[in-house]
Amino acid sequence: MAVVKNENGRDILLSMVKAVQDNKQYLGDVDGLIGDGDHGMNMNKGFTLYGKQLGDEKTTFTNGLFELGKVLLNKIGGSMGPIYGTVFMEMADQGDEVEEIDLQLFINMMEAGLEGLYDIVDARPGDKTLVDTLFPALEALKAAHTQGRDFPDALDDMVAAARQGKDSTKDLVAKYGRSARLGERSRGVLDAGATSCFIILEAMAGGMQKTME
Amino acid sequence: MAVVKNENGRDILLSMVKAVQDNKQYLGDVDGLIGDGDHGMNMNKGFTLYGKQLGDEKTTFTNGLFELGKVLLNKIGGSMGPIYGTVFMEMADQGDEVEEIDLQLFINMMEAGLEGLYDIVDARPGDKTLVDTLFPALEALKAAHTQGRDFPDALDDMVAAARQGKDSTKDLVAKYGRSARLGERSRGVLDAGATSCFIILEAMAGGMQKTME
Amino acid sequence: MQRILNNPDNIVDEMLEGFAKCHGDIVKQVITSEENTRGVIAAVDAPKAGKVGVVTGGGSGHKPAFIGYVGKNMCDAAAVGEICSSPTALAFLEAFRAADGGAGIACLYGNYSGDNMNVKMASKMAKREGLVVKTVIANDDVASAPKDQREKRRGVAGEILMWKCGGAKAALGGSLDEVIATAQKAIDNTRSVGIGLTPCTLPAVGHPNFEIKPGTMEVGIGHHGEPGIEVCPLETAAQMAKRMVDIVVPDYPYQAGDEVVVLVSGLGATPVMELYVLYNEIDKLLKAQGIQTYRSYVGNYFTSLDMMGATLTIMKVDDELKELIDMDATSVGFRQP
Amino acid sequence: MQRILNNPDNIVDEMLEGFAKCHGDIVKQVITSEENTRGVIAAVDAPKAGKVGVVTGGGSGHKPAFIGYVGKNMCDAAAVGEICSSPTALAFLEAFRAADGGAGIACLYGNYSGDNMNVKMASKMAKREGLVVKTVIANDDVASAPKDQREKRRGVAGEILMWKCGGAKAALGGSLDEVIATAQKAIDNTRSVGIGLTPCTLPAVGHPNFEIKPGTMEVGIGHHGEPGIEVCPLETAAQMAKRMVDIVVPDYPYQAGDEVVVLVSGLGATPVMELYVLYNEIDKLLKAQGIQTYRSYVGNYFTSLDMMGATLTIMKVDDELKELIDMDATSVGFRQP
Ligand SMILES: Nc1ncnc2c1ncn2[C@@H]1O[C@H](COP(=O)(O)OP(=O)(O)O)[C@@H](O)[C@H]1O
Ligand SMILES: Nc1ncnc2c1ncn2[C@@H]1O[C@H](COP(=O)(O)OP(=O)(O)O)[C@@H](O)[C@H]1O
Ligand SMILES: [Mg+2]
Ligand SMILES: [Mg+2]
Ligand SMILES: [Mg+2]
Ligand SMILES: [Mg+2]
Repeated sequence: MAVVKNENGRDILLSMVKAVQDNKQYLGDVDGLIGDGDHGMNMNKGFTLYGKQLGDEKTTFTNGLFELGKVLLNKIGGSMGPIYGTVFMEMADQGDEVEEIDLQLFINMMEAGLEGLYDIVDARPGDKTLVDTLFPALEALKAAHTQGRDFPDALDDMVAAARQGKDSTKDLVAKYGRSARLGERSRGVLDAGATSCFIILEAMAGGMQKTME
Repeated sequence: MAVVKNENGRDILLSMVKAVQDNKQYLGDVDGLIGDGDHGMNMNKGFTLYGKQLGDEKTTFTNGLFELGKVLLNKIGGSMGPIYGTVFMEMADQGDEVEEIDLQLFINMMEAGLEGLYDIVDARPGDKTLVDTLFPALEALKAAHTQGRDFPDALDDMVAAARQGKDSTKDLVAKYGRSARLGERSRGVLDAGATSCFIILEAMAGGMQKTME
Repeated sequence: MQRILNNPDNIVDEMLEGFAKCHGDIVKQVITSEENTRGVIAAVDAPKAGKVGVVTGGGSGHKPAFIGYVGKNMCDAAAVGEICSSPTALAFLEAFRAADGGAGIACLYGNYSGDNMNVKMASKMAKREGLVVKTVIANDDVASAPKDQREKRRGVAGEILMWKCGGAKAALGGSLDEVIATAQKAIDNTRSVGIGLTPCTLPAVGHPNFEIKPGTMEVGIGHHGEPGIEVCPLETAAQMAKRMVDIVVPDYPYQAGDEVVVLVSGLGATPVMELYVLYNEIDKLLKAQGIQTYRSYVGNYFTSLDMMGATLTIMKVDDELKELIDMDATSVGFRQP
Repeated sequence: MQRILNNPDNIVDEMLEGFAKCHGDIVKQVITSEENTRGVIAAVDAPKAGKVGVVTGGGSGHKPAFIGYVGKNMCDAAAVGEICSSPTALAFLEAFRAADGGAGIACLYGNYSGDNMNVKMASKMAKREGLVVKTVIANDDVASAPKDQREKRRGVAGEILMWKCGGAKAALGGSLDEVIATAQKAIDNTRSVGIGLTPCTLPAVGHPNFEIKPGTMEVGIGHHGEPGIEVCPLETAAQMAKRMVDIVVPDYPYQAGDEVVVLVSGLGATPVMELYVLYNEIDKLLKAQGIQTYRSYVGNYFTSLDMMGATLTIMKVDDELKELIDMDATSVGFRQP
């Protein structure tokens, strides 16, 4: 059964940073349609700050997640700081100090992230937020585990579910955040947070799979 | 020798009021080119107020001029209130209580108006202000008197000179008022005050001539 | 975009530097961690031992809010966010620390999801440090949710009256629970509505990110351009005043005989003389309904960068709120007498 | 034109009505003749027996100037003109009457030809009534004429410092000659310059009557859009600050060791946060030249309707001016401490 060596965190985290940087403009455009257009800027600022802070250093995956979360929480205001900050820090707490992360542990980490998020936001699946990406991603991991799929395959399942979840926000009406005020007018467009969450999970999964090769 | 019966002031003053009202837009446009575009509005407001104040009443020409001047001075701020207010009130003072106004008295009135103006402004002929209309108008009256021309003809001469004076402002550079700040850029356009002064003198002369018919 | 900027990404930090330099007699910039080099703005004599610390915070771009309401008998500290974006949890935490005089912290802020989350996280962290933080969340903007969902409504210019009353209560020696109760009463007695006439442009974006068509106006617009309840043809000042009064008055409802504080704030770029024209109409309408104006404020109190438009805020006052609203205050944005 | 108006021709009267209603604790509207139904704005306790009356006046559209500077230890009365147009001679005369406490009138106003004429005529009429009026004509705007023609320069935001010092001197019991001498010293020690970023629109006109092309700025612009010394590409805040300092400082000239008051005013529609960014840059430049800032003011102190841009004003202070500038004051536009 494949595992992620916690000590190989650097590449995973850098691929997450790069994915956000590459999609700065796209995320801004998505947010611009029914939000205030700053989502790309906000995410890019936080992830880039973390990338700079990391510099040439090595890091474990869990420590890196914790530091990334702290940067977001302490340096990025708005909703994104506390939201992604909480998710990453709670994930990190679960996997703290371990040497290897297997599928079960990763599921625990993701579950803790989602629970932490539920603690600070009222949004649930169907409300057109990043929860619509995160929740099905976790469900897919659990299903893969039940089905006895290998870790890399489970990650593929997670990404597919995240993508579907993200795409599902297009037909939803926003209930929280800035776009909520648009009511029915918010339908027909992706949710920015759901989109960034997919991009991050995809990059994270890809990074993890690479370390397992 | 023709004279203006002072008691016939109403028609003269009303023709002045009407001329200003009819040219409200035009004066605004002229002022808009190198000033702030409000000259038509300012003049129209003052003359219309006087017209309303007069209502259906009769008035002597000199009393009417005095009242018009007072309305301008008390109700119209900016430069136009004191400038035209002074001119009209000084003119009125000269002809106060007379029964008939002959060419000589009218010259005295115009001279007093110009002198009064010189008291409060530094502008002199050539500075691209209403002085460029008023000064040659007075000179023409004096010349006509010397030449022994009749009053109505002298008024024709005055209007012609006023028109020429007004047109001469086109090639001048403004030295006073808002357009002065434009320096060379003020050349090529009529001066708003010189234009309204011509319009007023033309209407005044026409009104006077009519009462002499 | 015809604006005065260096790097748009640094505008908040540069503004703070200028603000702190200019107003050293009223406020100070307190920097206590390497992670928040911007620090927080605190009253020059904060923290005051034994006094409840009054804290606020929010995104930038609403000058004089939020830092302009820090000062004598108003707020003790404010956390500063990016333009139209909540301050970080750390910034709120540092504001709590800067305001803590040992008698607890009253965090009085506006109902925006980012602010809610960051205050929540900051309060958790503060608790770990032994700080006692209680909150009042302003929700005076009538247009942002129906009355039966008041908890969803945004906070707008009514926050100023909440800070004024809460700040005065704390200055008079009120306990934390008293300050919280008073601030809550102040905002519960308060209703606001805004009309937007032009959009605003975020310096880092460079163009308006929403639209108000010339010849129209947006009734109920939010401070960040959140869509209002209705877009309609541009009206006269008298008609706008009627619309605003008709939204605000029945919602509370304010009634004949009530004494109220009236606050008309510009959204930034509307000439102040027009705010007085609007106030004049509002005053006539309130008088006609028998509502008595106890005090009134007109000016750019809570803005949205270069947006044109105005907000109307009404607060019903009782004897306690009258005493508090009357108290002198010295902040950059609100000075009395 | 996205503005808050009823009939544009009545905007000044309606504004005054709202202003007087809102600020009854500071000012009153004094109407003494049927010919000037607008009256004048006077301090609530004017005239003060035995005190020199400080009077000003000017066109409307510059809020808080001019009426916003009437109040305790500032001006006693102000004459109110139409938008961008001098008040009538009668209005100035009525302001003199409203401010006359028997010790003479100091009329402190700005150098515009309309104001000059109307003050001149009002002074003549006042003399006939036995009032003693002396004047100081502010001419702080460096960009409006070369230094050897200072008498031609316009008055801009420097007028506020002239009123502050003249008003304080009168409040301290100065004689008419002393008040005049102090106000004259204040304005002689003062230089200003403005940069315009957008034109403004007069409500009755409905469209801008001059142009500032996007991407450019007009250095030295006047408060009514009078053309400046130079139109150049839009610059950063740091570059604008340098331009302004380089125009203002050498003209006086202010030198190392001088103590100065710095006033940065917005022209109306520029977000106030940007004024602080600009002030921050100005402060750095002054410090680098060894010029010491004794006090500074940043805000919308002297505006031009919805124009974007800012003015910089510097006044050198000696011991007398320091005492006067430090004095408390309560007007709508200027409150201290
Ligand atoms: N209250 C909330 N609950 C859950 N998610 C939210 C909430 N508010 C915002 N979000 C998420 O944040 C995204 C917007 O992020 P961003 O644009 O960076 O912040 P802001 O809305 O402050 O401009 C939304 O697309 C949504 O997914
Ligand atoms: N100082 C002055 N001396 C002589 N004439 C002046 C002066 N200032 C203005 N004018 C005259 O006034 C005219 C402009 O009048 P108007 O537009 O009504 O006033 P404003 O210039 O205040 O807008 C100018 O065209 C000029 O003829
Ligand atoms: Mg956003
Ligand atoms: Mg004009
Ligand atoms: Mg945002
Ligand atoms: Mg004018």
